[in-house]
Amino acid sequence: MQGLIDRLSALLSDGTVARVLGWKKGDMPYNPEPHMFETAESLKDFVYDGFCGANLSKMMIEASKLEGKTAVCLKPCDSYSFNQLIREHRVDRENAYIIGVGCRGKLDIDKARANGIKGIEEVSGTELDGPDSVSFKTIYGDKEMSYSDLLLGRCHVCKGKEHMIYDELWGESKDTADSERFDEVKALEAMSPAERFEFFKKELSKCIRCNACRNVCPACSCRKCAFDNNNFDSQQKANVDSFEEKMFHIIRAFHVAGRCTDCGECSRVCPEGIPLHLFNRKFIKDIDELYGEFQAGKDPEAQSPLTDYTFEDCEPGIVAERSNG
Amino acid sequence: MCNCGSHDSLVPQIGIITGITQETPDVKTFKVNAPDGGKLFEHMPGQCAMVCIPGVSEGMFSITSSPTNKEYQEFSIKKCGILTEQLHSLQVGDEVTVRGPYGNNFPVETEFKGKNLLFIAGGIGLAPLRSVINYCLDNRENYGRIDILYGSRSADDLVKLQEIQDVWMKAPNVNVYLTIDREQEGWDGHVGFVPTYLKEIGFSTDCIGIVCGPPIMIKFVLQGLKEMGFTDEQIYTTLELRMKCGIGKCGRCNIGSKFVCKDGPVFRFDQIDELPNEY
Amino acid sequence: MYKISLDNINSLFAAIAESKELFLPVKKAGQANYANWTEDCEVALDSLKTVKSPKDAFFPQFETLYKVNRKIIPTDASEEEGSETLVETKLRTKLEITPTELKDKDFVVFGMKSCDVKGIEALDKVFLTDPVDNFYKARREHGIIVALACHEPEESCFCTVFGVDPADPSKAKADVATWIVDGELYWKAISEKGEELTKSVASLLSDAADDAADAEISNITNIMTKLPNTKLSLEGWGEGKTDEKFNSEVWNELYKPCLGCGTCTFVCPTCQCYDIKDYSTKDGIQRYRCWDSCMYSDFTLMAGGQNRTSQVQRFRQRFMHKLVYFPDRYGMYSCVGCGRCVDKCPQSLNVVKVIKAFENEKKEAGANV
Amino acid sequence: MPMTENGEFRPLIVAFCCNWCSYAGADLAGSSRLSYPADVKIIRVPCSGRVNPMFILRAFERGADGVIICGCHPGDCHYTSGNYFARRRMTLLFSMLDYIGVENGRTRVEWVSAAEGAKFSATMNEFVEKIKSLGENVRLGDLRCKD
Repeated sequence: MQGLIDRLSALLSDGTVARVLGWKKGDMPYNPEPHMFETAESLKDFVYDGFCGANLSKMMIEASKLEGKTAVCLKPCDSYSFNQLIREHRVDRENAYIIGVGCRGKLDIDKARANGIKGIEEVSGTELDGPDSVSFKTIYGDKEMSYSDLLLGRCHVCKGKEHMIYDELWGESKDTADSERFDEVKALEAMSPAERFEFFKKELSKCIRCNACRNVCPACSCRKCAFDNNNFDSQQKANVDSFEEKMFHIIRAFHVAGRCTDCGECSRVCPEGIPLHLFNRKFIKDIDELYGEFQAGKDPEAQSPLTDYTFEDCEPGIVAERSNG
Repeated sequence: MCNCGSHDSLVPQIGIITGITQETPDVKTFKVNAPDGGKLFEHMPGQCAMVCIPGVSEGMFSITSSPTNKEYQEFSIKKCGILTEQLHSLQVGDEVTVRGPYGNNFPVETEFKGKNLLFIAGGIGLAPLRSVINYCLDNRENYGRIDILYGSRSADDLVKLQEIQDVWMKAPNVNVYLTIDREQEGWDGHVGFVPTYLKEIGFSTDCIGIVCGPPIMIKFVLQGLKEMGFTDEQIYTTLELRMKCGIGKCGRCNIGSKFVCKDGPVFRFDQIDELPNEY
Repeated sequence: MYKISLDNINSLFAAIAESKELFLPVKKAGQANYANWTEDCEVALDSLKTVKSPKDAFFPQFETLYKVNRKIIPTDASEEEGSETLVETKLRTKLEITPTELKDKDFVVFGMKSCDVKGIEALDKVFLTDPVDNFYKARREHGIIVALACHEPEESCFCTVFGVDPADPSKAKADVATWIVDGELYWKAISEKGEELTKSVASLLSDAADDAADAEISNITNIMTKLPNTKLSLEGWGEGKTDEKFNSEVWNELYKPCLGCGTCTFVCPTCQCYDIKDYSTKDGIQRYRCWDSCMYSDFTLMAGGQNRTSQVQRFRQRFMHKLVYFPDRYGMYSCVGCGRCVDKCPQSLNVVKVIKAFENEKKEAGANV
Repeated sequence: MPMTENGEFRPLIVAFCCNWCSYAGADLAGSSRLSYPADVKIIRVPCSGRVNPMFILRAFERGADGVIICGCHPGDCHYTSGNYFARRRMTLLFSMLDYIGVENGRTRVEWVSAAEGAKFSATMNEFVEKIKSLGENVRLGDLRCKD
C-alpha cells in the first residue's frame, strides 16, 4: 500500500492531479470511508485493503465539476461503472486520472458477524498481498476465517481482473469467481410462481425505504429521481409490506436495465441484506438471452439494448412461452 | 394550543369556503367557516393554520383576518405551487380541511401596547400583517401612530387595495405609503422598491418595526432600518419554512433548538440572530 | 426475581400472546427485526441489535391518521330546473373525516435493550410535550416493556457514554428487567405494569435468588470498559454549543462520502422526523404518517426554494440536532449509543466518527497553538 | 371482489391503446357492432412507446386484474419506431413480473391496426376469459386499496 500512497503523493506534488479520491482509514479496522485527499500530507490516512468495497466511480460525477484533475482509485469492477458514466456523459474523462488498483475480492464484515465474530479489535491479513486467511483479534478471543469465505457476494461472480479503463495500474488482481453469474437467477426461475412470489415477498418486506441502494448506484445518477417527484404519484415513502417496495425495486431495476454493470453496490449497502442484485441480474440475463450478450460499461461506445431495437425482436409473448415451458 | 378536534392535533376539522375574492392576478382571499356556519377556532394575529385539499397536499398559511372578525377566518393565498394552484380552482361551497391555529403571535397585547407601529410589507407579505393591522385598528385606543409601508411589483399586485383605500387610509392617525416596483400607466403613486422608499420617507425610531415580504426585501429593509437607528429588539418579522405537522415534531422547520411552526413564526430580530444561519 | 428455562420460553411467549400482542426480535430472511410473535416465527433473542430499533412499536414507520371520504355532489337542482338550455352543473366537494382508532389493547415489547429503552425516553420528550401526540400516547400507555440485558456487547456499542447501563435493565425505564444466564431467563418486575404482567404468567415462572444476575451484570460492565467507543468524550457537545459547532469547518470535510440516504435515520432509535402524505384509493383518501429523513434532499423543499439546499447542511443538521439542539430543547442527547448507524451506514460514516472528528480537530488546533 | 349477480368473477382490465392504430381499432369494433366485455377500460396513449412500466404497476396496484397494451403493428408506428422500443421494454418488464411470481397471463401485448376491429374485439374477449380463469389479482395489489 505504501507504494500506492507514494505514487499518489507524487501525482499530487507534481500537479498532475489536484486531488485524490480514495479511502480513508476508519475508526475501526473494517470501516474505511471514501475520501477526497487534497494534500500529500493528508494521504497518511489513506488506506486500501479488503474492506475498501465502495465503488468510487459515482463520486466522480461531483469531482468532474471541480477545477483540475482528480485521481481516482478504481477496482476492475468499478472501471465498468466509470465507463458507463462516460457513456452517459455524467463524468469527464479528461478530468479523471484513473489508477486501476488491484483487487483480490472485497470483504463483507457481516460474513464475519454471521460466523459469530464480534467485539472486533484488530483485523489482519486484508491487504492486497496478504495471506489467504484473515485473523480477527476480538475481546471474546482470537478468530480466523479464510479470505474467500469473507468475500462479498458479488466477488463470487467476479467479472474478471481486467480494468476496462485506466491511466495506470497498481497491484495484482485476481479473478475471484467461483460460481456462475446467473446461478442464483436460474435457481429462482426453476421455482414455481408461488414460491418465487413468497421468496420476493419475504425479502422485500424487509425494505425500509432508506434509498441507500438508489443513492449508491452509479447508474442512478438522475438529478431528480422519478421517486422524488411529487407531481407524479410515485413519492410514496410508506413501507407497507405490500406493494410500494415491489414497485420501487422493480422500477429502479428497470430504469437501470441495460446500464447496470452488475457492480453489486446495491446489495452491499442494503441495511436489511436484501439481495437486490437479483433484480438487475435477471434483466441482464434476459437481455443476454433475447437481444445478444451485452455487458454495460465494457465499451463506452456501445449502444444500450433498451435504446435500440431490431425488426426481428421477439414478441413479449415469449415470456409466457419460456416460463410455461 | 390548537383545537382541532379532540382525537389528535394531526386530525383536522372541515372548513367550508364561504367567499372568494380575486385580489390580484395570482392572489385570492378565501373566507372559511365551520360547516355549521361559525368560526373554526379563535386565533391571535400572526398565527397560522394548516389548510389541506385531501388528495392534493397540505400547507401552512397565515390567517390574514383579524381575531376581531367574529364571523370567519380569511386566508390570502398566492398561486405558486401544486396545492395553491388547486386551492385557486376551488369554488364557494367547496370544503377543505383546516387544523390550527399554530405558532406564536405578534405581541399585540404586551410589547406592542401603547407603542407606535411601523408595518413594512412586500407583495403577499401583507397577508400576515393585515391580521395585526386590523386588530390594532379595531383596538385603536391601545396603540399610537400607525405607519404602513406596502409595496408590490405592480399596481395590480397590491393585495387588499380596496380595504387599504377604504379603511386603513381613512383611519385616524394612520399613514399609508404605497409603492410599486416599476412605472405603470394609471399609477400616480410612488414608484420604487420598498427599502429605497423606506429611506426616502425616513421614519423616526420611536416605533416598532414589523416586516414581512420576500427574503431579499426583508434583508434590505432590515439594513435600512438599522441605518435609521432601529435596534434588533425593535423589529419583528415572520419566518416561513416547509412544515408538515405544525406542532414542532416532524422536524422540517427545525432551526437550532427552535421549531418555526411552534416557536415561531413570529420572531424578533435579536432572536433570529441567535439561531444558526439556516432560514 | 423469577426464572424460566429457555427451553420453555415458547410457552411464556404463548401465554403472553394469549391476551396481548407480543412484539419481539424475529429473524426473517436472515435479518432480525421486531415483529409480532407467531407460533412458527423464528425468535432471535440472542440478536444483540435488530436492524431497525423497536421504536416501531410506539412510533410505527407507517400509520394511517385518518380517512377522508370525498363526495362530489351537484348543487341544488332547483336552480337549474325549468331552464331550456343546458346549464353547466356545478359540483361541490363534501368531505367526511374518520380518524383512525387509537391503540386500546395492551401489548408487550419483549427483549428491548437498555439503549432502546432510553431511545423511547427521547421520543417521549418529543411526542408527549404539548401538543401531545395521542396516537403515540395511547401506544405508550398500552405498551409493556420487557428489557433484556446485553449478553455480549459489540465493538459498535457505546451506550455507556450516554449514561445507559446495558448490564442492568432494571435501571432503564422499563417494566420488567430480564437477563439470560446459562440457558435460563431471569425475570424481575420493576414497575406496576411489570408486576401485573408477572402475575399473569406467574404459573410459568419459578423463584430465583435475587443475586442470580449479579455475575452477569459485572461481566457485562467489565466488557463495556474494554470496548473502544465507550471511551468517547462528549465534551464540547450539548446545550449552548450551537455557535461553536455550527460554524466549524469540520463539517465541510466530514459530510463528503454521505450518500444522502436514510439508513441512519431509519435504524436509529431516536430519530423521529416524519412526513404526512395522502394515499388515494377509489374509496377515499387515506392520510398517513411515515418516517422521513432529514438527509433526504426534499425534506425541506418548498415551492419557493428551501433552507437546507446542500448535503453538508443536511448532514450537519442531523448531528447538530442529536448532539446540540435536542439537549438545548429537551435536556438530553438524542443519541443513545446503540451503534446501529455504526454498523449500517453504507459509507461507514456515523455519529462516532463525527464526535471523533471534532476531537481530532481540537487536538490539532491545540497542537498548533 | 367484484362479482356479477350469479356469483361470477368480473375482472377489471386496463387496456393501453395507441391513438393511431389500436384506439381506432377499438372504435371500428364499436361501429361494426362487435362486442367486447365492459370489464375492459381503455386508456388512450399517444403511442405504445409512451407506456411507462410505472403505469402498468400502478394499474395493478389500484386493483386491475390484467393489463394489455395495444399498439400499431411493428413497422406501422406513427412515430416510426415507438412500438419497437415498447416491444423490448414490455418483454423485459413482463419477464420481471413473471420472475417475482406474478402470473404471466395477466400481462399481454397485442398489435392491432385501425382496420382490425374484429381482432380487437376477439383479443379482448380472449384476454378477459384468460383473466377470469386466473381469478383476482392478489399478488400485485396494494392492501390499502382493498378496504
